[in-house]
Amino acid sequence: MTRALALCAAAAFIAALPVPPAAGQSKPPAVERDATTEEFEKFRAVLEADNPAELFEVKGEELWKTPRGPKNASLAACDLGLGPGVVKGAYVQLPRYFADTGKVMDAERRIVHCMVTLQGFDAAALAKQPFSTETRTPDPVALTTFVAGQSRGMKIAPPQSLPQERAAFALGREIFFYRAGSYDFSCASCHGEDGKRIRTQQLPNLTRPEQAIRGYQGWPGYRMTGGVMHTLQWRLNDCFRQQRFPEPEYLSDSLTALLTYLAVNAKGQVYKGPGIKR
Amino acid sequence: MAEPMKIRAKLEGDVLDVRVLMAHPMETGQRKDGAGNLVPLHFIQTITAQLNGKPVFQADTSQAISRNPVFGFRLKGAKAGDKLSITWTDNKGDKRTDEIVVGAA
Amino acid sequence: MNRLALLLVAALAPWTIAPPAGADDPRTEAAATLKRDLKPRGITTLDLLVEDGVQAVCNRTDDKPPKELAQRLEQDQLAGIRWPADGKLVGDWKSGERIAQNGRGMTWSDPAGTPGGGSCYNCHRIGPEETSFGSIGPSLLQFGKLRGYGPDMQRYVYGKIYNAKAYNLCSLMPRFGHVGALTEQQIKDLVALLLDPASPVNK
Amino acid sequence: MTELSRRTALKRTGALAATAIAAGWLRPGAALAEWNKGAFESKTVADALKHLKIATPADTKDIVIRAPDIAENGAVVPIEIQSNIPGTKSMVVLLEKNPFPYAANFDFAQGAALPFVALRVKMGETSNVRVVVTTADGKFFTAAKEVKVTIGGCGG
Repeated sequence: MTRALALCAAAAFIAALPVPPAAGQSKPPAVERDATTEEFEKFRAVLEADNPAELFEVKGEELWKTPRGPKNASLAACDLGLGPGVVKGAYVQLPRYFADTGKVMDAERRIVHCMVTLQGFDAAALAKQPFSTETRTPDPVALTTFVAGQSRGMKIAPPQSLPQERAAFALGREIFFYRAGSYDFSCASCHGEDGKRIRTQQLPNLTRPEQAIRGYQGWPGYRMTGGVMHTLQWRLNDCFRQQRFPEPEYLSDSLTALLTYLAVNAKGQVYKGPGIKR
Repeated sequence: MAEPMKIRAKLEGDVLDVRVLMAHPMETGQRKDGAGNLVPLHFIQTITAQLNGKPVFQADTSQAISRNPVFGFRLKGAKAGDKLSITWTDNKGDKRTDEIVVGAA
Repeated sequence: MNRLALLLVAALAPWTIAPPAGADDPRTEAAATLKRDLKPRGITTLDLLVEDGVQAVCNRTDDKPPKELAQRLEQDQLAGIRWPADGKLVGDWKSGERIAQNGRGMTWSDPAGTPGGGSCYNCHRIGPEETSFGSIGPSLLQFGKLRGYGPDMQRYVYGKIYNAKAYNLCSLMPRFGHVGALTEQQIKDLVALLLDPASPVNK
Repeated sequence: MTELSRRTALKRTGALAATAIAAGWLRPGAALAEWNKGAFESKTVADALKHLKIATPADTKDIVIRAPDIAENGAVVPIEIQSNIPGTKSMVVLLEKNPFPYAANFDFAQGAALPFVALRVKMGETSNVRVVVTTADGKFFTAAKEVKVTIGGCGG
C-alpha cells in the first residue's frame, strides 16, 4: 500500500519534470585502463589474425551457393537489400526495411526469410534450435557468418531514410534502456558506461560509435568458450538471459530493433568482423 | 567427413610463413553433452606438412590443443609455385589432406 | 496529467491499462513489443517485464530521479527490508566468499528453488586474492578496515545487499533480498565477508 | 613398410615417404617415433619426460615463449615458441598443471623448417607453459612461461 501511495506522489512529482535528455550524449571521459585489459589486447591481434570463424565463412559460402531445401534452390536470388544475389557490402547496410515483408530485418532474419521463401525450409523448424552447440552449427549461423565476411573492411551504414527504419531505431533505444526483471537490469546497466568490466571482460559502451562497433563486429564471432560460432541473434538471446528476462523469440522485432539501435550507433565505423570472442 | 582446412602461406624472401586452421572438435573426454554423458576423446594426434612432397614439419598432439586448431610454422628455402600439403590424423583414424600452391611474395 | 505522469501510472499495471488512444510513446511500445516477443522459460515469467515503482521511476528519469522523490521511494524500500529475527547480521565469511564468486541465479537456465550466488565479483573488487573482478561497482577491498566493523555498519551492509535501492534509488545493484535471490543466511555470510575482521577482505 | 614410412605416408604414397627418407629430410630417431601414448597419458611432467627419453634439460634463455601473462580464456591460450638454439630438432610443449601435461611435440626438418611454432592450447588452471628443445646432437634445453587463467564473464 505504501508503495502505491509513494508512486502516486512520484507520478505527480514527475509530471512537472522536463523530459530527460537521451542518454549517451555527454562527452566521453578517458577510458580507464588496467593491466589485464592491456594484456588481453596484446593477444587480440594474434587471435584475430587466425580466426577459426573463417572455417564457418567457407561453410556458409558453400551453403549459399548449393541448391538445397524442398525447392532445391540456391540463395543466388536472395535480396539482402542491395538487389537479388548481391552479398558484397550487404551486411554493413543492415538492418533495413524490406517492402516485400513490410518489416525491418537484420541479416540473420533476412537470410532465414530467404531460406524459407526461396528454398522452402520450414521457419518453425529453423527456429527450434537456432544456436550453435559443440556438435552442431545451424545453417543460418554459417550463412550469416559468410554474409558478414563479405562486408569486411567496409563502413557500417544502416539506412535510416524510411520511417520504419527510424521507428526500429527508436524502439531499440527504448528497449536498450528498459530496466525490469528480478535484477532491475537493462542493456544499459552493463553497456551504458565507458571503461567498465564484468570480471575481466571489458564492456563496450554501446551508446558510442567507437565502442558500439566492438559489440557489433564481435558477432558473428567464434566463441572460445565451447569453440562454437555464434551470431548477434545468439548474443542478444544470452544477454536477455543474463539480464534475468524471459527469452526473446528468435528473429523477433525486439531483437531487430536492438540490432538497428546498435548498428546505427556504430555507423561510420569500419567493420572488421567476423570476430573472435572470449 | 572431415571439413577442409584453411591454409595460408606468405612468402618473405625464401621463408614461407604458414598458418593453418583445422575444423576439429578436439574433445577432451571430460566434457559432458546435453544429456550429461561424457563425450569420448576425439582429437588430432599427428599433423605433417610436406613441401613438394618432402616432409618438413611434423607435430604430435594431445587433446589439450584447442578446438578447431590453429597452427603456424615457417619453412625455409620455399619459392612461389611450390606445393604445400598438410595432413592431420585423429585418434579415430579420420584424416584430411589439403594442398595449396605457394603464391609469389 | 502530462505524458510522464500517465506513463508512471500505467507502469503500475502497463498491460491491464490500455495505453491512451493514439499514444505512440516509444516506451509504451517497447514494453508492448517485449511482452509480445519474449516467452516465459524456466523460472522466468512475463511478469518480470512489468516495471515496479522503482523501475518505473528510474526508467523515466534516466536513473536520475529528483531528490525528494528518490528519498521518499528509498524510505519505502527501506521499510520493506526484513531484518533477521535473531538480530544477528554477521555470518561466515568463507561461505560469503563462495557466494560472492557464484554468478548464477534467477536466469531461465537456473533451477527453481535453489539459491544462486551474489555475482559480487562480476562488479566489485572484494578479496585480495581474486584478480578477476569487475568494475561496475566500487572496490570493496578493506571494506571493514576502512569503515569500521560496528553494528551500524553491519546494518548498512545487510540492508544494502538486501535492497540496494533503499540507499540509492536507481543503483545498478540488484535487490538481492527483496527479490529472493539470496537467503537471509547468504546475506549474513556476505556481510561477514566484508565485515569480519578475520576476512581476507580486511587483511 | 617400416613404422616410420607408414606414419609419414598418411595420405601420400609409401614411395614418396621412401624418397623423403632417402633425401635425408627425415631421420629415424626418438622424435619421429610413433605417437607416444605413454608420454601423452602421463600425469606428471617428470613421467612424460621419462617416456620421451628426455634427460634433465638445461635452463636456457634461448627459447623464447610468447604467451599471455593472463589468458582471456583458458580454452584458447595462444602460444608462440621460437628457439634460438643452433641445431634445434624438436620442441616439446608441456602444460604443467593440466591433467595430462604433455600437449605436443614439433619436429623440424633440418634446414627446411625454422625452429618456430604457433599453437593454441587449453589450460585448466594457472600454470607454467614449459618447452623442452632437443638438438640434433642430442642435447636438451628448457624454458617456461607462466600463464594465469581466470574467470572471465558473468559466471552464470
